[in-house]
Amino acid sequence: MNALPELLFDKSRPGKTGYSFESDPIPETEQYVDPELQRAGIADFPSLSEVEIVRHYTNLSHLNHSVDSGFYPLGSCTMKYNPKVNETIAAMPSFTNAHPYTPHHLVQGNIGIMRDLEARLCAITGMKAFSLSPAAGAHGELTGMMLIRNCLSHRGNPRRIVLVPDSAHGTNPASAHFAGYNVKEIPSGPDGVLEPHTLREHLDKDVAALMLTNPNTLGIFERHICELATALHENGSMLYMDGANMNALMGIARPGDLGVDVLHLNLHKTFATPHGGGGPGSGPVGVADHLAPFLPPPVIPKQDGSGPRYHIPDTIGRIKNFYGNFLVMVRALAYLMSLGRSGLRNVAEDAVLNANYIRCRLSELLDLPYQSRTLHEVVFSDKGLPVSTLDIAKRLLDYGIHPFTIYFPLIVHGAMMIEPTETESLETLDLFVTAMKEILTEAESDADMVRNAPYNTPLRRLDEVQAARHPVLRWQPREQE
Amino acid sequence: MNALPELLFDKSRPGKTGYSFESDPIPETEQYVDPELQRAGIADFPSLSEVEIVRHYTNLSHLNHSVDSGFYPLGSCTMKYNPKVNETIAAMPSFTNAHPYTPHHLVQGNIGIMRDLEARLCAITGMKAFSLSPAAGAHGELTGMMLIRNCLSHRGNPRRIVLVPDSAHGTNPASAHFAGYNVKEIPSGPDGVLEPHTLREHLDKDVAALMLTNPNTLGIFERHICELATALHENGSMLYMDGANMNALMGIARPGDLGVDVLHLNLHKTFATPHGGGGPGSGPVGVADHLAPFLPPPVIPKQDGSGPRYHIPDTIGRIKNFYGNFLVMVRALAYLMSLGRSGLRNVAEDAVLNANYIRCRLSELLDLPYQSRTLHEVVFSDKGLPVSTLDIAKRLLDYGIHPFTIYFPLIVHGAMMIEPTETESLETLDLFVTAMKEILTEAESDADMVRNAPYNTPLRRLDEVQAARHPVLRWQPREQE
Amino acid sequence: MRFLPLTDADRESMRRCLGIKDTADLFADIPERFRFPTLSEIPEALGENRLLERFRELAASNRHDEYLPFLGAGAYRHFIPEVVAHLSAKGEFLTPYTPYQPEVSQGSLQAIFEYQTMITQLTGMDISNASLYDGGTAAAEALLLMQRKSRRPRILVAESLHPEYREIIQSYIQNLDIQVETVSMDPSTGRVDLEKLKATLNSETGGFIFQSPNFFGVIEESSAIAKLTHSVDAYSAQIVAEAMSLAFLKPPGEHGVDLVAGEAQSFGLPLGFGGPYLGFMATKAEFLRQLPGRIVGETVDVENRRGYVLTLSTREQHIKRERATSNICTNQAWCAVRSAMYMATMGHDGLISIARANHTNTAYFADRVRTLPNIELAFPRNFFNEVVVRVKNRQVDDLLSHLESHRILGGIPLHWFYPEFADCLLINITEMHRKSEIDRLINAMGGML
Amino acid sequence: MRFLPLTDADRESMRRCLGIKDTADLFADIPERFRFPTLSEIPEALGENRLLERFRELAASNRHDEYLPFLGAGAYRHFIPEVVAHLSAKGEFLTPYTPYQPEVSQGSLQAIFEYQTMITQLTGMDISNASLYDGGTAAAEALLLMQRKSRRPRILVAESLHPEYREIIQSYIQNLDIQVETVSMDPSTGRVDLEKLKATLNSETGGFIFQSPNFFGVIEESSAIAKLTHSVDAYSAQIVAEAMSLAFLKPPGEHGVDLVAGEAQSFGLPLGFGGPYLGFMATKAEFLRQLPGRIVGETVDVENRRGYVLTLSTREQHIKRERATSNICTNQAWCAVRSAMYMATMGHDGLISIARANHTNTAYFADRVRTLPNIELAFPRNFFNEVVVRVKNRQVDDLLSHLESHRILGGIPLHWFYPEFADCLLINITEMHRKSEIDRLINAMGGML
Ligand SMILES: Cc1ncc(COP(=O)(O)O)c(C=O)c1O
Ligand SMILES: Cc1ncc(COP(=O)(O)O)c(C=O)c1O
Repeated sequence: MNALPELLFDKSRPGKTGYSFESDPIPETEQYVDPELQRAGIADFPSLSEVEIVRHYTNLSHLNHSVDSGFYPLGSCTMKYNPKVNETIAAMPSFTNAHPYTPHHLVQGNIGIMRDLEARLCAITGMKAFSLSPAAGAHGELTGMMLIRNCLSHRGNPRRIVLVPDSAHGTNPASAHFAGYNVKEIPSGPDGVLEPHTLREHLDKDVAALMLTNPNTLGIFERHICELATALHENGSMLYMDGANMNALMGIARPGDLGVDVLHLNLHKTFATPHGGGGPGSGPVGVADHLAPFLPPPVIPKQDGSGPRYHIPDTIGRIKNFYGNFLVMVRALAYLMSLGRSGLRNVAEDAVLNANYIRCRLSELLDLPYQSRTLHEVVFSDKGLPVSTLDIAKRLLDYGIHPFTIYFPLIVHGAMMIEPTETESLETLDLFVTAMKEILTEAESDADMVRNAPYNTPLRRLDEVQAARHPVLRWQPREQE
Repeated sequence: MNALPELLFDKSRPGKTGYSFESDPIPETEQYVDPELQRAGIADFPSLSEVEIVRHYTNLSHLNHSVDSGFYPLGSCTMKYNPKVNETIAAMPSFTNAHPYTPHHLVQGNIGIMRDLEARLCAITGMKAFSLSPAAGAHGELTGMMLIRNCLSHRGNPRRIVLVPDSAHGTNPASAHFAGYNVKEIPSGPDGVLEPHTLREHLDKDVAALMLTNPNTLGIFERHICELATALHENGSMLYMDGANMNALMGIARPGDLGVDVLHLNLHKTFATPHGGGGPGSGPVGVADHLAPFLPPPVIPKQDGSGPRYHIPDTIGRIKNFYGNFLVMVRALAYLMSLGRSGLRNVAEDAVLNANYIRCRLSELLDLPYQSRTLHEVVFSDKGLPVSTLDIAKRLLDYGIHPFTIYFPLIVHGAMMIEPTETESLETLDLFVTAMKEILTEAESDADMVRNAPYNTPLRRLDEVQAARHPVLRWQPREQE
Repeated sequence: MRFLPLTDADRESMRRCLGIKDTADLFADIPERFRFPTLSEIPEALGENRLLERFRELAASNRHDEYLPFLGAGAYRHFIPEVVAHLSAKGEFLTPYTPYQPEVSQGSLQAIFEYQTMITQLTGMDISNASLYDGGTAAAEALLLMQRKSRRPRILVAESLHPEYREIIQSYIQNLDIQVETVSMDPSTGRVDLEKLKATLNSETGGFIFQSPNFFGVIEESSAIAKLTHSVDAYSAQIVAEAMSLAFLKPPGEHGVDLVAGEAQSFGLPLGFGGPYLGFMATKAEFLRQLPGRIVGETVDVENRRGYVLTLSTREQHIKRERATSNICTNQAWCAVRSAMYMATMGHDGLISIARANHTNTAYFADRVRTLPNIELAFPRNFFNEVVVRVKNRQVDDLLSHLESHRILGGIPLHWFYPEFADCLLINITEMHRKSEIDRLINAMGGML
Repeated sequence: MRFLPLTDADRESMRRCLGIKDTADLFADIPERFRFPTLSEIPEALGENRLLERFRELAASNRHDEYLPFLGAGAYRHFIPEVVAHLSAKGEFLTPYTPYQPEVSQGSLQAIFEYQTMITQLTGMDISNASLYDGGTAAAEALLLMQRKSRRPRILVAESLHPEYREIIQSYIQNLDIQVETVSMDPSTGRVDLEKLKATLNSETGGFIFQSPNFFGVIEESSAIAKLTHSVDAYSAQIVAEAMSLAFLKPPGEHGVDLVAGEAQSFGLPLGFGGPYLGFMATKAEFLRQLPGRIVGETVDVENRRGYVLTLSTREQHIKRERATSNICTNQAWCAVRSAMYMATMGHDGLISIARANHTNTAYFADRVRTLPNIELAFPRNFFNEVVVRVKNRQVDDLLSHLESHRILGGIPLHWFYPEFADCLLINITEMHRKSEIDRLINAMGGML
């Protein structure tokens, strides 16, 4: 059961068919295309029967760890359970068959979905308007930074610099860069949060914005956020909040109330849409009133029955085809409707309770570099351990548990960033704690054993160095190998 | 990944919920039910959250071998690929939401499906009418034997005896028994088929019918079938054909042409409806004209627009609730429509070609007790091997292949009954042959290794004796254990 | 053909291996004049797109979904959590065979073991089998089981048992040495007439088979029935056609009945125009060796790890042939697994609260229908989610047509099965009905009467 | 709450472990005046049954399914075999994260490696990444890539590139030191005006980005374009918005272009009101270190068994931060896997024959539309499955309303994007259209003109 299936291309035999489609016979027509523009075949493209396809992917599917199969405490990723009813809803033909250029009066259901989702996101975050266009968190960041830049340009000067704390996710500096800013990294304080005095030290008229993740990637609430916002605003700068960790805050606090000018959310995290092995996501961007005029098209009007607006005089311009990842939005709205008003807070509370329970149970065993109160996740370090974070992660695989996020945030040595989410039971948390204890005991008595883990996975430790040194990025027919 | 998941009951914690249903508030009503008739709770009934349910069954699913995951050459069972489009069709709300007592004019689509299915089955088998009521093959047999008995009773004497060849499936004698007959087993001849003279030896006025599987469980076509039919009919007896192996004959020969009076088909074999780990099936019964008046209700009339008939003067009576396993019929019809006229023969030809290829490749290695030409399956014996059929079967599991049917038919010593079906590729057949060769080599050099197989399955060989000696048929709370 | 993985080249090379020219040669044993019929009645293949179109047309030619239904009588419209549909559709559950090789079938086996456990918990019985075809055949198997176990020739059947179930019983026993007698009901309560039962029971009687809630929706006096049958050393079998009632009513086991069988479609299986459904059977431990159908049991592997197998197969046809406890081979395994998924998802509280909602809604209907003129509850007490209403001075068919014109399927006319109840309608109300929908039925009824 | 497995007892014991009384204490860092907002605008939770009802209502308030559609322009209605829907819905593909732990992610990784391979086979390129957001952002990434690689400040963009893609490019570069210039089309062929291109190319030019088939459905002269750009040592990037065309047309690689990017929604993804779709990018090997997005590579495990990993991540944001080749993190992995399932299911012959059917149907439309008075093909040759018709003496909106009254969505009016084409309609015809449906469009058009 454990061997990797042969590749499609190795299984392929010319003459096999996996599909059946009946086209209408069409009378002979004129030749419209120059023959030299046409292709004959597609060299080595696979040919398989339907049963072979089914087995190929069924067997591949069994090689994946997934939220549906077990615990997945990947910090910063909020790998919560994705309700199945949302899949049923997102598969309704009226949604899947709708063309994005359909005249608006024929797709009022779809537009209503986007309108309702936006309204709920506004309510949850306290922001004044949302764009649902961005395809993922990083895309939302880019959009948000463009919004800031356009707004500042309108005020006369786009400025040059964006401040990013050293604990930030890599997408933050990258996004700021692609919005044309220079990134200046600033240090978080000893208790893991950004100190107002640190900000002030870096604040001058060149600073366009601060990108702040809140709760930050250490799981700590940036408790000076109001003060930071004030300092920024007094300097004519803006506060961007990376809302990827909103799972800790929904129903608890609204970034809009705290002074945030713009934020993105990750529907594929906080709002329970499945991550699909790496996407698709959806990264809506919420803004305060002063940024609303700059939102990308299409903008969904608040009043029922009307179509989206495309002509927005001060817009940053379109950033994504059509409306964004609509079928992801459908799932997120379904999830929000399932939670309802009180469910939001229940979710955040349980997420935070679970993370704190892990923290409490593991802090006897592992170094906790920051002592501050944490919310939805907790970051330990491998300081003082006989094995590395990577080794522990790989050994966890043998216990049937997906490892936490490793080596991030960068400010923690050998970071183990653990986010259980609210959809894990106490029994699962205890199993995880027990596994960690056992691994640490194993590491004391036989560090090499742990270093060579995993043993019980479909494949054992993979050679990532070889993959990068001698890149093999596609199958090639044997002759040419 | 290999450990068995905890049981639902062990995971359960009071207070967890896996569902969410909103009922309308209803005003206080009168108390209609005596309090002593009501229950308070359900002791030890599980309580889990949705994510726990999903993980439980996802992980259980990975412990099953299935047609979707690999080769399944279980003889007599026709474990062919079950097309996914049939699942889509069978899940259409108009089919799944229809109540069986809906007035007929509101379910003409459903009735049309049954009518079309019956018509196609008649065309394929050459029988004159079908009942779609039976839930499975054995149920079809029982129905068929009742039909024979009622018809004979009508002619004056139900008779006492049903002849069953020694190669028959166990359901044949059991079904005859439950139709009130005494079963007399008769031997097949040296070439594996029933000889007319054998039949004649047993044929007297007490014989109601012969139950003949054709092709029989050795995979051999009963080539004297016409002669057998004539002998039976001359004696006032009838020929029942077990049509579970119709996969070898569809598009090739029609039992009705060969003199069969009544037969059953297994939609869950020949017509590609999934076997579901042991059901549901559907075992329609087809009859010649003289048996049609005895069919069980409801009878679907041939003309469009009318409802089923319930009042059939000479019926054997109802044998199944409502219409039978309707959603299985839907799948079978979808499959038949996908095959179309020519597809039927293509399927049978490939099924027979595949089985003969296996026969040809394995007959150097294994004892082939009958030399006759075989159709869709082939039966070897373990005569002369250093290990038993069971050992080989268990060792095959280590190769990721589901074993063939073992120790059936009973007339072959250590029978290995191999039915590849038409949905297997030549590559898969070759892999199987190679695996068999390797296992036989292993058995020569280290028989004990093979005897202790399997090694690579989620569990190793299970103690079936203990299970039967000390039956544990349900979970019990620990205190009471 | 997308289902056929052989290529023409493969076929050719396989034929070479077999030493034949033409695959048709493999069929030489078949009498030539009957070989390769043309099958001109069968249309040619449809592409997948046309196939889906065709079935969408067929689906659309059903019109039932435009109506508000109150149909029950052995097939019930209940809520099914979507998670059940998703999990049960997994190919790994849908496409294996009966788990003959337990080492690679623990998924199905454990799921069925859990199913068996939940069935015993709901029924209050000791053991459960792995499923039977449906409620009607389960009733017939229950009857045969009581006869086998008691070795007595006579079995009594309640008149209030589902008429289809009684028909099936009649078919099953028609050729066997079993006498079946009907015990009639008390027309005022809709229950088994206990006096009549007492009078009919004798030392030749192997058992009594009754349904509760019965076909008229009325809850029987199981305790009294069990006592009466035991007084002549006969068995009692309670049939349950609406499994949801098990979560509302005292379990049959606590009433002392020996055997519970019936239909568990209500646990996660769609109406599906009548099937596939899920026959179940649970009994006291003493019936074990006589039980029909598959049974899953717990055991260990050679490394002493917990595991599951099909067990006690010496009862079954593949071993015992004509002396088997039944002829069943393929059963309803996937339906059992799906129903286990349903039960586990609803969970203890869910199942109980849904069952209560069924009763509450039906009680609300009862409250309201009693306010209507010219209509009454035929059996005014002790129902679960189904009631019989009697229409005074009226053909029930007129009422049904009137309701149909209001887009309501008002119920099942009892005269289909009981000519003496020509003025009665069997109405089912579940958790799926909204208050407003019940009001709509009441108003439509009131408009006619 | 069914998504929350903690029981109240669990919560209580966990709070004890943490030494807190109230879970709310965990949020003490949050400024009190902002803590626990009431969120009164948000309705309370819906049960699963009401949730489904609500979405069925929303679905029903869409009316598009009553219309025969001829809408394309970057989003195409194609046949999707049911097997693709079933397999891609498997939770094991749907619910993992990005495969950071390859030992337990070989399912997704191998599937993506196979996806990358098929994309290179279709495009004739050396390498492919693992996906980008969509066609429009892929075009923008292609532009940034050419600029990075060429280190030249100026990139040319064809006027016939999808207007939304051009808008996205404009947004992406607005704050960067890149100059974008538009190269206009030849109004008689609908193709890039090669003379103009030649005149605009210079040593400051890093690359030229064009679409083929272009927004007007016309197949560009990729070979000539590639040659021209190479003559000034600039790159050429061909955008493909209708991936199906790749199975009909000579692969861009054979024309000599350096980079192919675009939208692969046509390969197994439903229209879905515009997303999620599947951006793809395939290039010559020399671009490898500059490629945006994830890449899967083959390697071995410690036992020397073949396996797959995410590789070359030193290009990426989590390593390189602001110096990364792009900011992309979450991509469209599941869409890529699903499209691989689609491509594998259709297979070599299937994909080619479906692509041909697209063209044949469109050619039939072209044949017929040319017989109508007052209407003409704006660009009468070298289209794949999309054509522009020009309506003489008519506002195209009138025609569209007329068609809508015949339950036809007749296409996309070009004036949405090109005011100068006020009399033009972009019409897409795929394998899904029956001959009779094309005839219906023609007849409805004829009735108006
Ligand atoms: C804190 C944080 N910010 C931003 C992102 C980027 O989101 P996405 O992967 O959706 O682009 C992530 C995702 O890993 C994240 O954890
Ligand atoms: C030859 C034969 N006859 C009858 C049957 C019984 O069919 P079912 O299992 O559907 O009751 C089988 C199934 O195993 C069979 O192989």
